[in-house]
Amino acid sequence: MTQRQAYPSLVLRAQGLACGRGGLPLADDMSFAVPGGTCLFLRGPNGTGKTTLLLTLAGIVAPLAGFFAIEGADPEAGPLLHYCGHRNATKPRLSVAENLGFWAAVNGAAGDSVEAALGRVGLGDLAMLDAGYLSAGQSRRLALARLLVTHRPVWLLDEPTAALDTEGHQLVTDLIDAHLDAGGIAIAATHDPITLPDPARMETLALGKAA
Amino acid sequence: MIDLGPHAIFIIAAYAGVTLAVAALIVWTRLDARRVAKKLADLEARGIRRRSAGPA
Amino acid sequence: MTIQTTPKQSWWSRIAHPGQFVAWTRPLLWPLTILTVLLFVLGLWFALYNSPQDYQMGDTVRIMYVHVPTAWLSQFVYAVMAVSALGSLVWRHPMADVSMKAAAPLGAAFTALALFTGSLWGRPTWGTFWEWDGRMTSTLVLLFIYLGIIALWRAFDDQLRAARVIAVFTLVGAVNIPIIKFSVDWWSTLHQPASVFRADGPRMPFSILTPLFVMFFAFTVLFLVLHLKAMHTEVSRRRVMALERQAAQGAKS
Amino acid sequence: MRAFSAIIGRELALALRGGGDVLTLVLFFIITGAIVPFAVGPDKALLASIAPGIIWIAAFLAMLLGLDRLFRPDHEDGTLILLRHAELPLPAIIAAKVIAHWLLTALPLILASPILAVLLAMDFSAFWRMVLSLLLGTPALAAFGAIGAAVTVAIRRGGLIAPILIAPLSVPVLIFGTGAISATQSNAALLFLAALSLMAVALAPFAAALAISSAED
Repeated sequence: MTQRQAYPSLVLRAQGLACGRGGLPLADDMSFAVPGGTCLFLRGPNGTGKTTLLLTLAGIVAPLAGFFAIEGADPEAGPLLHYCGHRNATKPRLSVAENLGFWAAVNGAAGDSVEAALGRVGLGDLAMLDAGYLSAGQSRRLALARLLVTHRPVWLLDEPTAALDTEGHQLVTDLIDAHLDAGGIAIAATHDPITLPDPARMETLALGKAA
Repeated sequence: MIDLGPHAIFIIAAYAGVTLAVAALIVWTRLDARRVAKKLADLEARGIRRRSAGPA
Repeated sequence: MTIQTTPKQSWWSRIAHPGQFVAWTRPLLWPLTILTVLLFVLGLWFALYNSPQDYQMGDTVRIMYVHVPTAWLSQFVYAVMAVSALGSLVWRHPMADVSMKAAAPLGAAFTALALFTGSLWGRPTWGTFWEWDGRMTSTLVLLFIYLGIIALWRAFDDQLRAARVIAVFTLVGAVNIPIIKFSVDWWSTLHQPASVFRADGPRMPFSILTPLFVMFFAFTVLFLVLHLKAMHTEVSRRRVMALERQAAQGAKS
Repeated sequence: MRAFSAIIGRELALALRGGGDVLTLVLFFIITGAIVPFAVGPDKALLASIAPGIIWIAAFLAMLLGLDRLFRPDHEDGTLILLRHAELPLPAIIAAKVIAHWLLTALPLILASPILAVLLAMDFSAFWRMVLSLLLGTPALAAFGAIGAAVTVAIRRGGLIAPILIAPLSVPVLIFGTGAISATQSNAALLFLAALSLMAVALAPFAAALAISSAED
């Protein structure tokens, strides 16, 4: 694999966080702290606010109560997080490499090169192809490659394994693991039983039971 | 050059415009053909062939 | 579906196979190109050096040698498209789609040229670049129809599905064009009873007809060459698209 | 700066490579203008006198028609959310998109306007004033349009609402735009138009960014 930069030691801490949409709380009174090198898995049935929690942490939806912060971050350092949602944000009429190159330019190309990132997610051969030809799983891999072209310490992953085959599951696991190696933080909402090689790095937050 | 009379400018403009447009059409057709042929050659060089590829 | 497995075929179904069509028509391309060049050289020589002034229009009659052929092509190309559309809808002939798509930009270009040369002819003869007379107006509407069809081709992602939809539209247009022509004629005579331009102009002398005919054939053959070449490109483009789709599937690990 | 030009470049590539958006808008512009003589008759003096108005209305309608492509595709495929975590602040991103939008929807109309000028029998000096007024006025239309598109982006089937919202806002652009061609105080109108465009272009990215970030909530 490629060499990785180490992130400053960060902690993502939430206290008494309640989130929901349209004023309707979906999950409330959540308190957790995710230190660098740890992955927090959000589990729970549909409709319990996993996506909303991720959107809240991404700063897109305002929290209903409580607060969260990324501690230890340099306030001058620009955006700290990657959000990877359900939608892949790929443009069918641009080639795979152009799609990724755009995000490298917009997010800052402080990471793997486009070719290297595509190679890591297994799309190396398709770089010149229009993204419209990609299958759902391939588009997903392209979306994941976006996390690699710009290194950011916090990953918020919403169903990262959606539409991926078993090999793709392994890819997601590897990517998260490598990210944690570099001292990154990952928060992933998933229904698939992903396990990291080192269980000590995994924490689980079950949503929908406490409420 | 022959004498085109008082309206020479219009005649020249008409012929020049038609020449330009026809030249543009020809160039565009050739460029398009070349681009597509190159793409096809690239793809076939990478070993992808259509099952029903005719003896073209 | 390969051509070898089907034993006997008429020429009709043989040219229906895109690869066969390209193989059959490619040898035609160069002779036709040479013919075009010869016709243009001859036609331009007649048009610019070896034809007299018209007693009414003077030298501007020379614009007619490029105007009339392009005006003819503007309608001829639409006829080609309409026939192709019919072939695409009725016989589902694969080359008909290709022919339809390749013809549209050429038709638009020739129609635009007809309008362009027409207005350059109009300025010295009528004193204005544009007159809302029946002929010019309906040519303008024809140009809009061409451009709309091109826009429609570009709007579709799936070119195979696009072909059938566009074939329907092309035929609707073909039915509609005479109606447009009639209504525009009615509209223009309503507003200006004395037309500035008579369709049945003065009888043309032989010396004007010769260059006109040569240029007429030169432009028509030019269209045929370009159309054929564009069709070949379109066949290749479809193969590229099929291969790309296959590449995406094949690379799926 | 690289990110800024990357956004503009991508917008241009997307529009030019497929969909035929630009061609469609130019066609709409020309057809809207060319259809007027069928309704009012081909009297040249009449056409020449109303030509500035026709051309401005055609440009106005064409630009309203193109609004939907500004943010909606990016909203639907999730790009808009991701752009909020880009290195550039959201208003800068929107400014880049507005510039690209102007290049794609206004510039082609201005380039095509000579055709309408010939069809509508405009004289030469009026034509130049019209090109000038379009150049000065369309940035304001693009900027107002960005606000309308941003406000309606989260509404499903909001495509028709944006033009209704934007039309009243753009009335001054229309007034000064046509005034700059025909009125006696045309220079003053041109200055007003330029001021309006500057103001709109400066403010619209912030307003649109605010609208987009609240729309997701």
